[in-house]
Amino acid sequence: MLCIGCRTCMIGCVVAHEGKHIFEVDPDGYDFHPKLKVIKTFNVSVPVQCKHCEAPACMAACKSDAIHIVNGTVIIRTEKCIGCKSCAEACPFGAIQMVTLGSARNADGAPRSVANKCDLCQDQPKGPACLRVCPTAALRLVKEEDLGQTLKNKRLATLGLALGAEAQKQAAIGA
Amino acid sequence: MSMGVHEIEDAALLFVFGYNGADSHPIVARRIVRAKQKGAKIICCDPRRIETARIADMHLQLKGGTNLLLVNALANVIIEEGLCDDDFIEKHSTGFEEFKEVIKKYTPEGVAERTEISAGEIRKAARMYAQSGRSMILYGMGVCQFGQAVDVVKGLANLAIMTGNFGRPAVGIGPVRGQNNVQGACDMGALPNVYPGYQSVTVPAIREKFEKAWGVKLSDQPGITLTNVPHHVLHEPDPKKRIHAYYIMGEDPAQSDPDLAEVRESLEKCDFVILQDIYMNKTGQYADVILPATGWCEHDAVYSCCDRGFQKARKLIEPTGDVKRDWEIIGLISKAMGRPMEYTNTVQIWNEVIDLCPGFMGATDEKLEKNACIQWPCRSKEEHDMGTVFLHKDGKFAHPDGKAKFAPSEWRPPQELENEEYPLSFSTVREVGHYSVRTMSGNCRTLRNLEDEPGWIQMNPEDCGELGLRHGELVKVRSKRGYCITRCLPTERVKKGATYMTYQWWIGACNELTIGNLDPISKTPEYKYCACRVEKIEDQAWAEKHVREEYEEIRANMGIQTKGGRAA
Amino acid sequence: MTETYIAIDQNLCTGCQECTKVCPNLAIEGLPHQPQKTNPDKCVRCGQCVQKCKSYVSIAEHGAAAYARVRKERGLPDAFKEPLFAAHFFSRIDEVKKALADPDLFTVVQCAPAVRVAIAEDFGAPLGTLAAGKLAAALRRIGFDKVFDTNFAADVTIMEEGSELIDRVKKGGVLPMFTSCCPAWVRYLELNYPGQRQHLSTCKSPQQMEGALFKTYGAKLLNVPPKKLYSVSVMPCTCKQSESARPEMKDSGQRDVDVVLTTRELAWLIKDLGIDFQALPDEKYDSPLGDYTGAAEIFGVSGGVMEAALRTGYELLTGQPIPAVDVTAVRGTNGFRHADVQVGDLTLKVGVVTGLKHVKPVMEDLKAGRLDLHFVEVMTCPEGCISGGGQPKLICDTDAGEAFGNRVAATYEHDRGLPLRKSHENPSVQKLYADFLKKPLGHESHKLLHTTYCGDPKHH
Amino acid sequence: MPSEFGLFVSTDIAKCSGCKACEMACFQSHNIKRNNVGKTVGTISVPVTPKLYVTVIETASMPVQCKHCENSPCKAVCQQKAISRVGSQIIVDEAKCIGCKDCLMACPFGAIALLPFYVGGRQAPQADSSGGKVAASKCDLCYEDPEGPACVRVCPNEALRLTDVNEERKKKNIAAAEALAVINAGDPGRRALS
Amino acid sequence: MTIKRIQSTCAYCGAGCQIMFTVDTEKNKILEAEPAPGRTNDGTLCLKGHYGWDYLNDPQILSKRLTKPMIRKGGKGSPLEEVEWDEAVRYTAGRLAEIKAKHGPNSIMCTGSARGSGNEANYVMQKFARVTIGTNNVDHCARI
Repeated sequence: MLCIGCRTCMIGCVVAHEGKHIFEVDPDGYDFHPKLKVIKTFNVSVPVQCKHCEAPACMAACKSDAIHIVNGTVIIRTEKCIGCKSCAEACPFGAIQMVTLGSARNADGAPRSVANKCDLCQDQPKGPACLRVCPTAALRLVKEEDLGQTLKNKRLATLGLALGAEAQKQAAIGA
Repeated sequence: MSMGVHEIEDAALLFVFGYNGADSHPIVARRIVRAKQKGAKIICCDPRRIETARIADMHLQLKGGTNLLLVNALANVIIEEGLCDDDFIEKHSTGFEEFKEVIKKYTPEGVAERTEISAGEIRKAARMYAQSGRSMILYGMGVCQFGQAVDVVKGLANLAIMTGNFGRPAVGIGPVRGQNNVQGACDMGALPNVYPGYQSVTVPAIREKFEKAWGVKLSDQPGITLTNVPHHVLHEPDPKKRIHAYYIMGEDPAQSDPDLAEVRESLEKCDFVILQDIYMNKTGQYADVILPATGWCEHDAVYSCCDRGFQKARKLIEPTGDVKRDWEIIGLISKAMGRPMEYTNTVQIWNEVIDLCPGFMGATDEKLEKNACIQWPCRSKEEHDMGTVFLHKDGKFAHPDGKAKFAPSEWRPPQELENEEYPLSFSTVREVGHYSVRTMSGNCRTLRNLEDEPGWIQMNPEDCGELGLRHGELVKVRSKRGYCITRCLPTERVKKGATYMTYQWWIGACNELTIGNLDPISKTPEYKYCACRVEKIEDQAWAEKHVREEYEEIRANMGIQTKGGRAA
Repeated sequence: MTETYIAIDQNLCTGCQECTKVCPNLAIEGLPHQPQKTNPDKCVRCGQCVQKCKSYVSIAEHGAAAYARVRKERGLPDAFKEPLFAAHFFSRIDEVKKALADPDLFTVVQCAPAVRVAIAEDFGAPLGTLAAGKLAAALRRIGFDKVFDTNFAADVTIMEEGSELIDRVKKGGVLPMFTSCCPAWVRYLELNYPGQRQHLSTCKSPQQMEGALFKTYGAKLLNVPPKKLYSVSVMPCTCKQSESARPEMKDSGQRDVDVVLTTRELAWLIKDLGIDFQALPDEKYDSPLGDYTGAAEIFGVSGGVMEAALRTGYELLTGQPIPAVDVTAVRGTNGFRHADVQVGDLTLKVGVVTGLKHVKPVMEDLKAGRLDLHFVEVMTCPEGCISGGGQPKLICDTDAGEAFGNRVAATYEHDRGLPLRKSHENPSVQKLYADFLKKPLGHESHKLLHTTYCGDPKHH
Repeated sequence: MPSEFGLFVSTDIAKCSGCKACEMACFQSHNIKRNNVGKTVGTISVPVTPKLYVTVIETASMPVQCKHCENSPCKAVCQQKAISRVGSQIIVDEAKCIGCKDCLMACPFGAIALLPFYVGGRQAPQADSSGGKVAASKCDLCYEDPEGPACVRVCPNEALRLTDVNEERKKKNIAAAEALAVINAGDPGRRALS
Repeated sequence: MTIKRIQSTCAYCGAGCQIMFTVDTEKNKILEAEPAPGRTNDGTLCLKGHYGWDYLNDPQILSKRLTKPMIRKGGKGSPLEEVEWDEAVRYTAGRLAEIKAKHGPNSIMCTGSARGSGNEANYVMQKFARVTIGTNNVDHCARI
């Protein structure tokens, strides 16, 4: 509801991964491959990105041992990726995009195309860049404890509702 | 804007009319979203389902070109159902009776068919606006860029006056001005009819004050507007009124004026054209002399933001190349013409400005230096006067009698409606990642990566289906005045029969299509409405190659050593 | 149980169960992805599973040597190069080759109407190419002493079955009468509706009639002692072999038909003997037991037997020739269709079933007495014998529509091309009755050409 | 607009019965001209050499076939340069293949097999060795057949599908976005500011 | 390497966001743009605020920084030639004076700029038009 579709997060993601030098180098000298993508439908504008599943379909589909869970985050080591696209096909969210790298080359000189997806800015000290640059704070990092807390809050709310309903019923009976 | 940007989130109801915050001012859109979070009601009137519409409580998806019908109908309901703030009208306004006479004709049922909004919705919206307690109107180019623009602005103002939504926190009416210093250019009197501080050139007392200050006899005849220059160069019968020289600073009419074919012709025919800018642009192709100036971050300056806030922009780096500051260049030329006008720095100029303008008196350099943002009027130089957040406090208005004036007007349709040959309506809209003519954002690496030539034309999926168009396909968009090539973007956010094109592109230059029909008073062109036709391009390979070649040619014209090695 | 006719190779079957979907009598059992097994006591030997099965001996999966091993197991000649599939029928080429090599055996062969519109496909001809002449030439090149034609017996069947129908109608016999030329249908009825056996026509199938005539009438004409006469039949069907082995099929004094080859086996034999089928000239089938009319040829398609019977029956009943020779009302491919045919003052109600899964509702109506029909033709295979289990096997089932369509068209085209198109006009049939059988349903006919389908289906 | 990344045939494992109709169709479509294979099994005079390999276990089955990888290991290791990219697909030139088996080892999916190479009904001669020529055999997506992959057309259970990974992603993105709309709607915390 | 942090106002849309720039004065390069606590932007920035400043090092993506005064010496349509400032000023002033003399002050049109130039430049431009040229023909793209 908070996302206004401005896509600042997409550039933030590239800058966080490619580094600040891209603002000086030749405009075609770096790879612009955001790891999330803002989708606009009739009902919603929102970035779609990897959910870091607990039993990732992409990891199961990968035959090149390139996808692993590294302390809770699903990481693709692109240097091992052979571009077989199985992970992209397996991901039900379409969170994995095949991208062609500008400089990297295969053994036979052909350009490399690898699987590209959110890595939660694994190596960034301040955590996910998209979250930091979003003007309306629409993005939120859901850690395990947050999940727990959210569930707890919802259950308390449910209990509250139930109590309220019960009290009303009593009142009705009483009146 | 009569109120401050930060007040937007405190409004009880936001009446967003013809303004797409998400694409034009993401930070203002942020305030709209926060207002929603704080429980505000939002009514969004826009022919497209823009982001604000998505979170609005009511989205009046009106047919393009019917703004005044809707505004007058809302006023009609407010009067009819007795929702006016009679006390405020009685004390702070004039002309209410004539206003009621005109408005009587605009019943919701009468306008429903043409605006494509049901009478019930119009009634409900009017009630919500009138009864919210703190209603704030935000409007943008969706109101201003029409043949009938000023009347609609007055219509919206009428709504605010009749419901007393003025002179209090988080109310009023706000044109969210587009560019970073468009408010400043007006404040500084870069207008044909006013000196700095909106002091009219036709009032003898004011003219004498400036004559004394500048030591020269001043002309009492208002000048012509930018949009009339092509007329005065090409078609002006009276030789005395013809324009022969065009000194352009920081503008690119050859890209941002409507009906570019006519603009190009006028630049060719005008005897002497000067371009003073930081980047080569389309106008530069016709300039007789190029004067390179310093860009933002290469000089100190004061900008006025959209809610009348003066703020400092500071010099960060030394400029590259043999360039001078704008006012330095003008000073040199003025001196060479026998009228020295030399300044050492911007503070000296700024002090001269605030001495001449009572409303800006208090916005001293000392205050601004402390990163303050002073919204004029700020009349006293004392520390405590940090400007005025909202105007018309206690119902005081700028008219001589201190009262607001009701100004009713009759609706006029746009000049060029859809027809047999051009069956779709066409409107220009903004691309969030780029800005105006794109000489700045178009040369930023990541902004270019996100979105690049030839831009997109948003169309209803049904229309795309009929024309056999798929997402991303290059298409030719044609109007009576010209054509351009862009990519097709089918989206349900657009109604059938309407098309919307982002205007920042040089290849997908939608101003080749727009019509020069000007608002009689503001002289703003009718960018938001003309008729067009979209044609499928069978040979996509040719089209893609054509776009690439066109892009290279533009870069060559702009002086870039392209692979082709040719530089203008 | 004696030798089986259809089997599924346990090492090749991937358990895809596509065959179970086409089996008309749920005779294939097994868990998914496990090897499937045929249940001989339920299998009606129609061979549709053999047509469907795509699980072949693969070099990639079973290794290079596997192919030779399985080919040897199935007794196929070394020159055989076609792919071998899990579901297969047992080949009898060796028996035929032994008989041909035996100097003191007089080998006689008959071939079914549907064979001639499909055999050429296995030699690269387009689907449904009519090759009647080449087929006769090929059989001579193979070395058969006499090349006759099942179509002759088809005409005889019409005479017998037509008369039987008229007899049942006139004398209030058991109605409706079902055709009995499809052995798989006969076995299906014996297994599932033993109580309705009396509805079956007592006529033998054209193959069995021709076989019986070979060893009696034929032996006399050729003055060859019946014992020395070896009767071979070429059929589009994998069930005909089991029909020939039925205990009651010995009315000629010995087994009427000694061995049956499928169309595919004939093609293997032709290739094994190095005969270039496509280069063969067109030849005629030997007279008289090889002469046939158009009515006999259309036995190969669904509704063909019915149309042939009506062309002759009409004349037998009214004495007048049937107004339209092409009885299109009974043609078509959908599972069960019926029509009313005005034969003089009798409104003959006829029905045609193709594909056994469509016969169940008909039988339920029959048992409930709701089946208001006089004469019903039943064929087991999807579009009649042209789509039989022994016909050339399609590589892709997506070509089935074109293949069956072309074979049906070729059959009707052949019918239209023949001078005589009604069974009773066949001069050799008239001579047969004059010299030998005297009259339809006569004593001789009953002895040789009719049977009571006795015995428990379980043990044959 | 041609696909940016290689198309490939993917299997819906819930529908595949393991019947190998795809293998037969694949063999046929590649041998009509080369070994004059007709429409019936009788016209086949050479061993069946498919380019996809149905694999069956107790609980499931599927044809394993080439994914046309973007950084294809098989193309990278083929010293004979017999494997090349044609458009976005990876194609093996069987005539050039010398059967060194490197691509078989490099392919992580086992999508390449070494099978006899028959032309005109006879196994192509190998320079001197007694056995005939063998060649790497893998899916070429029927790139010369205007009607597209034969296996997809014949599968009786419609288990095979030609996949363009970008087109699929777009569809899935929209669904994922709509899902997020539902999640946001239900989450009061996201809506109100304290 | 001397790093300075300077706060400035964004030059793109009208919201007037405050940006904290990190500048390497020695190399004369902008390193980074971060949000500053301005009244309107409240510590946030949009994509143009965050990443809209690297055009200053002239990457020549769409067009080229103007670095030298130029004059079309051969008249309309002839190529632009680089000249020194005094020649450009003399030429411009001369042509303007000539046109003013021939066609009167109202035959000259000046424009202010709603973009990067700033208020001071607009004030000087309108003063130049009204004082030096003697016309009120001064406008800017507020209306487009």
